[in-house]
Parts: sequence; structure tokens; C-alpha cells
Amino acid sequence: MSLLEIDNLSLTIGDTPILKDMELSVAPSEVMGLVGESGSGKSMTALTVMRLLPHAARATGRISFDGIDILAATEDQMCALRGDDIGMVFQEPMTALNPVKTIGEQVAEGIRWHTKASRAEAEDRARKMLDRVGLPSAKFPLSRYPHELSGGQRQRVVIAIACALKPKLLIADEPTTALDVVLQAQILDLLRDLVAESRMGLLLISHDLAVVTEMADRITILRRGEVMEAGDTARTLSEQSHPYTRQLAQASMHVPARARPHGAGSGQALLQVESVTRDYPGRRTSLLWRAPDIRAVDDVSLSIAPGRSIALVGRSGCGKSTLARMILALDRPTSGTIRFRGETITGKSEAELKPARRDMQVVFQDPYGSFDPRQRVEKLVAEPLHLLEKKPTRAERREMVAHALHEVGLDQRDMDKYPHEFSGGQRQRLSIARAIITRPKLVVADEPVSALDVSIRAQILDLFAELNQKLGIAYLFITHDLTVARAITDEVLVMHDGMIVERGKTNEVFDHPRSEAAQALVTAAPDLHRAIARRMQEQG
Amino acid sequence: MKLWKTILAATVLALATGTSAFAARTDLVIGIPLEPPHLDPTAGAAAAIDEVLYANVFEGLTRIGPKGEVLPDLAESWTISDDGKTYTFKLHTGVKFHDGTDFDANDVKFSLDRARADNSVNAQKGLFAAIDKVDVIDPATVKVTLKNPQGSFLYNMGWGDAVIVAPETADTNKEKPIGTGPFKFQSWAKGSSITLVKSDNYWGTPASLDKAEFRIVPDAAAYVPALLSGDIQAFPFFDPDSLAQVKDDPRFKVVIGSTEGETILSINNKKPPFDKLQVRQAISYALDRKAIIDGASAGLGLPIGSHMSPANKDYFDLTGRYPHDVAKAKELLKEAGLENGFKATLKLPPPGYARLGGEIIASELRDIGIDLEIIPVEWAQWLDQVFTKKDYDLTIVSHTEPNDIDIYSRKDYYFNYDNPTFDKVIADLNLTSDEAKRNELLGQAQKILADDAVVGFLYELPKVGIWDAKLQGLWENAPIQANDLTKVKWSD
Amino acid sequence: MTTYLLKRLAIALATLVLASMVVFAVLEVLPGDPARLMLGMNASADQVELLRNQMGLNAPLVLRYLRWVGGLFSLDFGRSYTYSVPVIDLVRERLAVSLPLALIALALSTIIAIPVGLFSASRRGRAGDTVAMGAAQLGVAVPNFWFALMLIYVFAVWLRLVPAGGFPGWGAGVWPALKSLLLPAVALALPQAAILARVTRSALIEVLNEDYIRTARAKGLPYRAVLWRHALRNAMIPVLTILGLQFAFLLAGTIIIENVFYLPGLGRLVFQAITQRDLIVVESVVMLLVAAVIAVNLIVDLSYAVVDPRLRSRQ
Amino acid sequence: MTLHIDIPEETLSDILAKAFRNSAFVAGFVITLLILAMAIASYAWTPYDVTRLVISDKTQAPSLAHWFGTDHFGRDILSMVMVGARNSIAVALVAVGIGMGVGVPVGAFAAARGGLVDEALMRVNDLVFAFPALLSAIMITAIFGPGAVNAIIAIGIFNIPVFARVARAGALAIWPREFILAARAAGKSSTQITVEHVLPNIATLLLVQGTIQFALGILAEAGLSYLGLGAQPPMPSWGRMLFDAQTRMVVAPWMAIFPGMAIVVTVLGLNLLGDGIADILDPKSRRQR
Repeated sequence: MSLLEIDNLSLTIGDTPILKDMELSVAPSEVMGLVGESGSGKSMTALTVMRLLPHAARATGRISFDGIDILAATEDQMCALRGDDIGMVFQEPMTALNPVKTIGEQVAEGIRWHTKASRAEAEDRARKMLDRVGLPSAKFPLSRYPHELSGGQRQRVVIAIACALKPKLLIADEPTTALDVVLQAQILDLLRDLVAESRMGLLLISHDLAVVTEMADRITILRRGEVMEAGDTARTLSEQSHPYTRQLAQASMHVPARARPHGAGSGQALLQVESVTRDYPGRRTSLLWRAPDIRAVDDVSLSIAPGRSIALVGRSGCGKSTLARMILALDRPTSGTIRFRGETITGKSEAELKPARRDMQVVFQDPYGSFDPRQRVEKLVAEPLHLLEKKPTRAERREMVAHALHEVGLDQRDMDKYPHEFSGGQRQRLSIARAIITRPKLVVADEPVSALDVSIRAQILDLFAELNQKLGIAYLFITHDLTVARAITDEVLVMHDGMIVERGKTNEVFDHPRSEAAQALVTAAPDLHRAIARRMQEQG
Repeated sequence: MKLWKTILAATVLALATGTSAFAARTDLVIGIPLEPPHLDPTAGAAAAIDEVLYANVFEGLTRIGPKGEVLPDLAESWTISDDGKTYTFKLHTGVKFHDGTDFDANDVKFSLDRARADNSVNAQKGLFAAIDKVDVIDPATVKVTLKNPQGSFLYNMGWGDAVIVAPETADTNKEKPIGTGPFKFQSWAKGSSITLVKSDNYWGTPASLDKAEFRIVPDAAAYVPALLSGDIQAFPFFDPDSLAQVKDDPRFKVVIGSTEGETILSINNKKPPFDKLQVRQAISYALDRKAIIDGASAGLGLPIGSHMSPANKDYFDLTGRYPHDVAKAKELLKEAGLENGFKATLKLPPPGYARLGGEIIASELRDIGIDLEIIPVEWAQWLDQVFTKKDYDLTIVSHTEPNDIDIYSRKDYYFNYDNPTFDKVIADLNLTSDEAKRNELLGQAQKILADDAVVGFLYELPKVGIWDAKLQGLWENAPIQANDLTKVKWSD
Repeated sequence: MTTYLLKRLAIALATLVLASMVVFAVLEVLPGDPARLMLGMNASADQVELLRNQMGLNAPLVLRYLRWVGGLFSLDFGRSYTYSVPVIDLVRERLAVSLPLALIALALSTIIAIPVGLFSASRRGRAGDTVAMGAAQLGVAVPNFWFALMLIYVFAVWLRLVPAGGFPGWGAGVWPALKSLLLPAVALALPQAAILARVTRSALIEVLNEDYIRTARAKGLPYRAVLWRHALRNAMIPVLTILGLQFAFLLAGTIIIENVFYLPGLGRLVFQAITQRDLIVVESVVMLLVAAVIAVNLIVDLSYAVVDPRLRSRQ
Repeated sequence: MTLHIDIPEETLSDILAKAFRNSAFVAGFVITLLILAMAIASYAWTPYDVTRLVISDKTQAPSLAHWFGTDHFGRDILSMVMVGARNSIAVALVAVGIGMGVGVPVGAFAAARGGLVDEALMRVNDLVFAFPALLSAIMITAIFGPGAVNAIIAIGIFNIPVFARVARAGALAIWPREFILAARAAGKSSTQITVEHVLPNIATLLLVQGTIQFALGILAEAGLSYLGLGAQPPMPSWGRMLFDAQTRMVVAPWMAIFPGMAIVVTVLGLNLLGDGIADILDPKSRRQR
């Protein structure tokens, strides 16, 4: 008899339908993967099982857990289940813990509530649990506060809270999406061990096919609240019988066609970075002195030839964004010089930087954050025109915006709309339109596709490749996702603790990484091909 | 709901016992509007000082009675020389100050010399100007020689500013007043109340009250609730505006008396267009005294035609000189070449008669085309801008000092009025002490002021007293600003 | 932690010095002459001049400022012109009324507002919430002097439970003194309680949307336990800010209530001092109030650090 | 304590549709509109002339002739409430205008520059906050004389620090957003960015704080004129009507009830309007007290 059975579950919040006749089941010590793009209702499924839905939610159908009818259970019955028999881990570790309570209190609280254990006993079990999730009490005493821990460490505390009472079922809703590749691998290993050790059922929810393939025995694919296909992971993904499954799988492995970059590699370097360093003042620990400075970027040198596409890869916190900002002259280096098109841009005033800025623009990660919602698209995309010597007339400006929109595959009439009238993918196209309107020589893209769903990500990467061909724009791609780097760039620089530890042709570096940091990245990065192959092998 | 009722009942019982039980009472709480700045009547002009201390704690050679008459006080009797310049006072013996020290002629000499000295800070220094020298004949007799005969000298010695103090305690009276009166000072909680208790070594008939507390209640709004809730039993100077709420309440007695206060619309006689007689007369014609009295003083107080209070024996009724006649007023303005009116300012000090009266007068003058801008000011600003710098057009004030018609003859007084014939009459008045002659001169003075329409004469400030119906002995009128408690007692 | 404290202290002192200059300058401009006021209409001009010298009013500006500021540190604020008594005694008497009044009003306001805020936040959108917030809206809208008058006529005049005003002084026993402060405290507490309830509610609603509340519920804690053990403490910071502001207002913003209840409080002392141009009293008491506000802000800042550990380690 | 702002994602028509379903907004809007209409109407017509004193029919109870009764000078209370509305609203409106006009640029500038400039401006801000508002308003009117204009200045000054704090908190929440970085990459100066991007995004926050300060302005004006420091006769003001009424509470209660109700209704209307706007436009933004 399976641990968790959901059949023809329908859910509406207010008057918007979320789930329609959904089926899913999880057996003890089985890992069920629930995959879907944003807005598919996968998180809502988890919250329905936990009965943590907002007031206006109405659920019909049947959910049975260990013989108990969840939808009919009273709140007290649910309180007894939550944290004891069903544990849940959430996506955003930075905000998942109460900032004003110590990690010890937050882990022990669940134990004391369910088992009426004494304070000392509960704290002892909490210490053991934290140790089990990789936070030894020597280095992480119970008295620490959440803000004193990193994202990865906080996620371990959340896992400790969820598994403190050896639940029968663990629900993990995008547990590693906010973490970098190496941390993701460690957390997934931890989850796999915990599930095996106490024979827990695991419902793993994710938008990343590769992660689910590595972890899940069976898989359910969800689209707009409806189950597209479900079954054994390896067989479902290799046969790809359902068209949506096929589309998802291909998009995850998509590599845009890249003919020889036009006129590449010749002539004087477009961007020259010479031993640039950036220090941040350490925290002031007492009146007289403060902690030693933190070195975010340490003596980095690199050069980008016109039209070349370079990737800057590394774990979160390795300094890649800081370096990008210094290149864009949005941040001043502590030492070292940056030369763009032959002129040094470090230490120059805003006015002097105008010509340089005309030739380098930026694309950001969050499609929703990179546009001022109060302005129309025309004004937003035309913002860089502010840098032109001669201010274009209104008509000229509209014409240039129309041209840019056309180049990124959007319609002229979109010019008069507001940002919120566009989808995530379309907004990223607008972002690119803004970047290319002044015909820049270099575009710095800071994690341009990591916030997008798999299918849309592929289209944007194609757009980047096409613009590189047509306009000969050089790219500096910042990403922690190796598949993106491999797909779009010629060379790669691997950064670790502020230093460039390895550089070379993208495929060569990723196939045989020499530096220790690069190796860790390559092994940790989930790769759908490898995952499917290994699954098929296991099932023989 | 039932539980809630029992709780409310319980609290009512507990709190009610707190209020004082009704035996024959010997204590009294009196409400006064303003707190005295300090407690030395010889060193400050504030009326509040006399309201608490005059006749209760301090006594002078003479005392002014309930009807404004001059009565003997520390001076048992006196003889006046034929030329009216030397007064010989026979003092009571066996009188003691509250600190136990003896009172004798030396204290009188000290007090009078101190008041008329060059560095004296006495607010009414003019009262002692006529004194030439003071001689101690023996401990019970003192002789005072004047530079020239002064009809009002005995009256002047009855003022609060002329009380007798002991040299040893003169400088500390501001904080701890030591006098010879029937009550002695007990305590002063600044901003809250001043408490007097019966003096055990009083030379005269002892007071019937054991304890009298003067509680300071600045806001008229608080008078009525204080009375109705029994916190305060008497308001000798009640606000006429609030009278409507309490006058029909059987628990209280409302006593309307007169004062020496002439409430006037002062005019800056040198400032155009007020320097023209027709303009001032037009103003007098425009004023409807009855409406002002009804609106600003709840219908209490008698209209006046010149600078004399009807309660005064030398009063001449000149209210008929300028009857309320809007047409005549407009005609006079046309004569003065101002038929389409003019703008002016009306500066109002804090008291109710000014702030309420001002609104009514502004409305009445607006009917004849004079557009007044009302500017409320505090006393400090009024004294500085109006009284000293004469930077004003019109203002409203009530002159409460007794027999003060001579202010119109003072040089540089804020009316800016200069009439030699009037000054001559006042000069003659000062020299004569014969009653009939003084009465005739005062009549002439009042007539000149009315004819010149120096100011707009409005009404005599009424003394509105209200106190517990079972209380007796409080003054009906206020010839001077005082609360003489010597005769006050509870009836049951 | 100490650096956080010292930095705030330094700022507070700088603000105080700045405030003293502003206060002194403003009062020099105040028209009206205290000496003339004391001597009245009949005193002559040279008598007034004589008194001005005795009171040191004619000394040069800077000298008077330095003498006054010097005195501030030794709590010798100089003597009041009108009462001719050391200002510090005056202030001590008036504080004996204003301080307890402010504390009672603050306590009343907190006791009423926090539970109401909690109640309506936990029932957001339902009947209880709209009624509570409707009452809070009304509480803010009523002018407190109008409300005070209503209270007097009901409780003092009609029911005769409490005195209609005045302050018998602590000497007359604690209960009579407290009784006389009861009505004014209620009149002051109502609008403050209304504001505090609304702030508590919106702060709590903001916190209840946070992720860690969902984590707590996922732990199995029922709604009530989550509200008390997790939500309330996080909502404390905006509530503490309002409490700080309210205490500062209650110290000096109660002139009108002190007038209606004829209480000898600090507000009325300064109001009368302004009308009587008793500059020394005005300067000193305003400085005292500014210092009190700055001290209250300092305490509120420190309490932030107590409530939120993140602030403790901030540089 | 930075402010978390989620910028609404709706067009104007959505907002209006939502507005008229929000009870607080509708109630507030209707009340405020009524009071404004009453004030404007009073310029053209009032049942009686408020400047004419008719002492003979003083303190008459509400009747057909005088719906709200007459005051101690025989003036029609309804007319005075109408004209008084004009005065209260004008004082509160201009005071909020001063508060916003000075406070918002200061707050935005402090947020844009940061560092020492920010620290200095905020210290001056704390200083003004430290002064007891009512006492200082009294000092101001004592120096420059009472009257509506001085009341406006006195109340206006104490609105400045409120708006400075709200504007700064709002701006600080916007500056780290990515579209600001994009604007900097487009070479725009911090002033241009403040005007084009920051101010429009904190406009709703300021609007909501504006209604609150407007309501507090009405109460402050009532308090000042209660002490006799607001608008002077013959211009009626609600606060002074209450002052005149208090000595006649028992005999003429209508003199206190109607002006008191006028104040309560106006302030209630404005606060409801503020709540309504806050809920509609920035459901997640937290209004600064």
C-alpha cells in the first residue's frame, strides 16, 4: 500500500483553477519526482498535502496519507501530522528561518511540541540532528542565529527541522534551486542518505529535469495543473512518448547552432583587464579595529577580442558579479586598470565614461526586476540613447526602438505597452533590445537565463547566438550553469575565491578540468544525458 | 451583562466614600483664574497677588471695605493737620507678625520708606510720591508729613501695595509671606494651589474658617465642572460667559456686584484717522453697548458714558451723549472724508471681555464701513506693543484700579490724548480734599472725556461671584481686586 | 554592541547641542518684555530698565547663552523671571504630574492596543477585524480635548466618581492623586491606543506573510502558537518605534488636556511661560523635553537590538 | 528596517475597478468629497452670513430656521461649520504641501547620496522630530502672531521630517533594484534617476502618508485654534467653535456636538481614503506610521 495517494485532486484559489484531476502516489523509501515549469501548480500540490493553503483555496478529490484522509482531517489532526509524520523543505533558505530565534530553538521546538520532551533532551536531539545534516555543534552551536549562516547552511537547518522526528514522508519543494551547483550536489546527497537511512518517502519537486532524473525513481510531469505523463524516470525520459515531455527534454539539452563567429579573434583586444583587485571593509568588531578586509576580486587579468563570446563561471560568492560591475564601471576597483577600446575607463568621471558606455551594455538576471514598471517600453528600451552625442528627435527615437524590438523578435506595437504586459521570456527579449539599441561592442550578461523556464531559455540562447552572428557583439556571460556556458561561449574563465583558476576553450576545460575548483564544478553539475544513461545502466 | 453591573456598582461605592462628608465645615476651596507670580503685594502689579493675600495675610494702616469705604486697620485712629499735610496715626498695640515678632511704628516707617525709595520695585510707587517724611513718635504712634495735601492719601494707604511688612522678612515675602492678618501662609504648590490657615496669634476678631485653599483654574471651561462636582465651593470672579450653566442650580448662590473696572475701547488719539474728532465720535455712535453687554458679559454690567464706575459716588451718567445711531456715525465719517470707510487693527488682550467684546465691536464697526483686523495678544505683548510702544489703532481693556480718571492727564499714556483744560481740572482735583468741590471737578472731567470721545466707553465690569448657597461673608462688590475672607463662614 | 551604543550616543549629544542653539535663538526673537509684565502698567520706564538690569536681561547675547548652557550641565537652569524660583524646582514639581500621567496613558494605550492589534491581525478581513479597525479609525479621528470634555461631564459631574480636574499632589495620598490623573490619562490614551493598534495589526500582517511562519506551521505548531511564539516578537520593531514617539508626545504634547483638567503639568508650565515671556523657563524646559525625546529614541534604538539579533552585530 | 515594495502590476482600469470594490476607499472618498463640496459651496452660499452677529437670538437650539442651532453670538452654526471647513482644509492641505514639497526632496536626496550627507540630513531630521510639535507651534505663533498663515507654517514644519523619513525609506528600497543599475549603465546621473525612476515608484507611498498627515493636520489646526492661535475672527474655525462651546456644554450642547462631529467625520474620511489607496495600489507595501 503506497504511503501517499492522490487521485483526481482539483484545486481552485478564489476563481482561478490551479490543479485539475491530478494523480500521484509515493511508496515508503521511494523518491517521486514532480516536474513542471513555473505556474504548473507543483508547489500548490505540496501545500495541499500539508493543508497550508490560503483561505480562498478549495480542494476536491482524495488525498490519503498512511490511511488518513487528509482533506477531511481536522486542524488538530493535521498539526499532529505536520513535522512528525510529514516533513517539508522549502525553496528560499535565506527567509525560511525565524531571524530572531536561534537555530537550536527552532529545531528543538518541533521535537518538544510533538514529544513533550524536556528542554535538555530536545536540545540534545537537536544537536544530534544538526550534526547529522552536516552542521557539527562544535562549529555550529545551538546558540547561533540564522543571519550568521550561509544559504547552504541554513537549508541544512531547514532539513534538520523537517527530519528531526523521522517523518514517514518528506516533501522537498525546489530544495536546491537557490543554491549553486556544488552546494546543490551536497544537499541532494544529504537528502538521498536521509531517505535511505529511515526509509522515508520523498516527494521531490523541481523545474530542473537533470536534478529529478538523478534523484527520482518515478517521475510525474505537470503542465498548467494537469498531469502530462507519469512513470519510471529513465523509461519516461528516454522514450519521451508524450510530446510535452519530448519538448521539455530537448529544451534542457538544446545547444544553439553557432557558425564560425564573424571576423572573430583579429585586431586589438576590445577589453583589457590588468590585475584588478576589489576589497570590501571587514565588519567592525569593536571600537578600535575591524575584521580584516574581504578580498572579493583578487588580481584578475583577462582580455576579450571583438565579437568573441566569453563565459565567466564559478560558485555563488566567487566574485564574478563584482568583476562584471567593475567592467561596466558601475563599481570602482581598489587597484588595477580596465581598458575598453584602448582607453582606460577606471577612475574616469561619469561624463568621460559616456562614449565608453555607449559601446558596452548589460542584461540582468531577473526579468521582473530589470524594468521600471511605471514606464512604457518605448522609454525603457530607449534609455541608453541618453548616451548619444546628438539627442535623437522623438520620431528618430521611436524608429530606433522599433528596429531594436524587431531584431529581438518582438512587435513594433509593443512599444506603447507596460512591462507587466509581457511574459518572463518576452521581458528578457526587451532587456536585450535595450542592450543592443546603441549598437554596443560588448554586452555583459549577468545570469541572463537562470530565472527562465527550460523551454524559453533555449529561445533566448538562440537569440544571443543570432545577435552575435549578425552584429558581431562580444559577450561576457556570467553564469553558474555549465550547460549554458558550453552552449553559447567560445572560451571560459573559471573563478574561485576572487581568482581566475583556469581558462581556455569552453569544451576543452569542461571535458578535462585541471584546477580543483573546475573539477568540483564539472562533477557537481547535473547533466541530463549522463543521468539518463546511468539510470538505464542500473535497471540493466 | 450581570457581572459587569456588579463591578460598576462596587466601584461607584468605593469611590463615593472618598468625597468629603458634610459636617459643619471650616475649610473652603476658592477658584481663582490666574496664579500669582509671587506672594509679595509690595513688589508686583498682578491682581492675583492681592486676590489671595489682601486683608487675609497682610494688613495696611487703613483697609478698603466691601463698599469701597476707607476703614481703620493697623491704625486704630488718626488725626489730620488743618493744612491737610500731616497725618498722625495711632497704632493698635500687642499686634504680632505670623513669625511671632512684634509689630510697631518702626515697621510702618520701614514699609513706607521702602515703598517710596529710588530703587523700590513697588508697582504703585505713585501712591507714595506725596510723602515728604515719616517719623516714629513712639512704638504706637507714627507721623507722616506730605509735600502737598492729597485727598486720596488715606484711600491710597488702603491699597494692597501699601501693606505693612517687617524688615526681617520683607525680602523673603515672595516665597514665604509673613504678615499680621487673620490667616497665615501654609503652602504653595506651583501651578496648582495656595493654602492659608487660621493664624493663632491674630490681634483682632479671629477668622471663622480654619483653612482656605486658593486653587488655580486657568481655563473657563473647567470652572463649571469643578463647581458641579463639588471640588471647588466658590468662584469670587466667575466668568460671565459660563454663567448660563449654573445660575438656576439651587446648590449655588449667584451674586452680581460692581467693580471699579471701566471697560473701554481705547483709541490711539494721535494715529490718523483717529486724530479726527468726527471719526472717534462716529465710533462712539456705532457702538451698541447693550448688544456688547449681552454678548460679552451675559447681560451683566452697567453701560458707562465716561471714565467712572457707576458704583463710585462721583459718577455722572453720560451714556446718553452717544446713543447707538448708525446713520449719524456714517454721516460723521462722510464729514471726515472717509465715507467708504477704512481698515484698522484691533489688538485684544486675553480676558473674556476683550476676546468676546472684540468680535461684537468688530461686527458693529463693520456696519459703518470700518473693517477691523482682530489680533489677539498675550499680556506681555499687549504691554510691550500697545502700552509702551503705542503701536496700535484700537484695543479693549478694563481699567480696574479705583479712582483712576487722572490717567488721561498723564504724559505719554497709551491713549496719546493731550488736553490742557482737562489736565488743569485734574491738577485742581489733586489739591482739594473738600468733597463737594472734588465732586464738581470730577463731573467736569467726565464731561470733557465724553465730548472728546477720547475712547469708546462701554460698560462697568461686573463682579460675578458664585459660591455654595450655605456660604456667607464673601464680598458682593470688588472696589479693589481682593477676596477678604475675614468674615466668611458656613451657615449650617 | 558597544560601538552601536557609542555611535548613537555621540549622535544624540550632537543633536542636543544643535537643539540648544536653535532654542536660544528662537527665544531671543520672541517679542514682549518680562520685566514690564512684572511691574505692570503704572510702573515708569526707568523702573522697568532698573529691573531688567537686576535680572541680567541686558547682558550680551553670547554671554547669556554660555551662562545658560553652562548651567544646563549642573542642572542649574537659573531662576524663573515670574516665579523667581530655581527652574529646576519648578520642573521637578511639574514632572511629578506629567511623568506619571504619561506613563499611565502609555500603559493604558499599550494594554488596549496590543491585544486589539493581535486580535484583528489573526482575524484579518473577517467581521472582528473590520469592527476593531473601525473603532481604531474613530479613536484617531476624535479630537482629544472634545473627548476629555465628554469624559468630565459623564464621570466627574454626573457620576461624581473622579474629580473634574486639579491635582491634589502626591502628599494628599497616592489614591486621590491617581484618581485625579485617571480621566486625563484615558483622554490621552484613546488616540494613542488607536494608532498603536493599527500599527500592531499591519506589522503583524506583514510578518504573517513571511516564509518562516510557514516553516513554523509546517513544524506542526497550531496557528495560535505561531502567532505568539514567532509572529509577535518580529512585529515588535515598528511597535517599539511608535511607543517611543508616543511617550515623547505624551510628555509635552498634552497642553490642551492639562488646560481642560487644570493639571499643573510640564506642558502648561511652558505654555504659561511663553505667554509671560519667562524665557529662562521656556528655554530650559524645551531643552529638557528635547533631551528626553533623544533619550527615548536612544532607548528605542537599543531595544531594537534586544529584539532583533541581526542589529546587534551590525557595525 | 527597509521597506519592502512590490510594485503593482496592473493597468489604471484594473486599479479603478478594484478601487470601487474596496469599502474603505469608497467610504473615505465619499466623505472627503462631501466635506470638500461643503467647503467650496461655502464660497458661493451659506444659509446665513457668518460675520453678522445677532446677539438677540443667541444659543438657539437646532430648529428649521437654524439646522445646527446658533452660537453665543447668534451666528448660524451650520454656516460656520461650512466656512470653518474651508479654513481647516486649507490649513491642513498647505501644511501637507509644505511637508511634501520640502520633505520629499530631502529624503530622496539623502537616499541617493548616502554616506555623510545622508547621516547629516537624518540628524537634522531627528532634531526637528525631537522638538515637541504643539509647543513649538505655539512658540511660532507667539513670535509671528496667531492666524491661519502662521498655523500653516507651524504645522507644515512638523510635516517635513515625516515626509523626509517616508521618502528616504521608500527610495532606499528602490535604489538596489536592477532597473536602477541599468539606468546607471545608461549613464544617467543620480538626480535624473531619482526623478525618472525613484519618485514615480514611491508616489503611492507618499500619497498614503499624505492623507494621514492631512488628517493629523486637521486635528492640529483644531488644537491650535482651540488655544486661540489658529484663524482669527471673523473667520470661523472648528477648533475655536469647540472652545467657545465648552463653557456652555450643559445649556447649549449643540454648539459642541456639530463642530466636533465635523472634525471627526473629516479626519475619519481622510484616514479611510488613505487606507483604501494603500490597500488598492500597494497591497504589500507597509505604510510608515
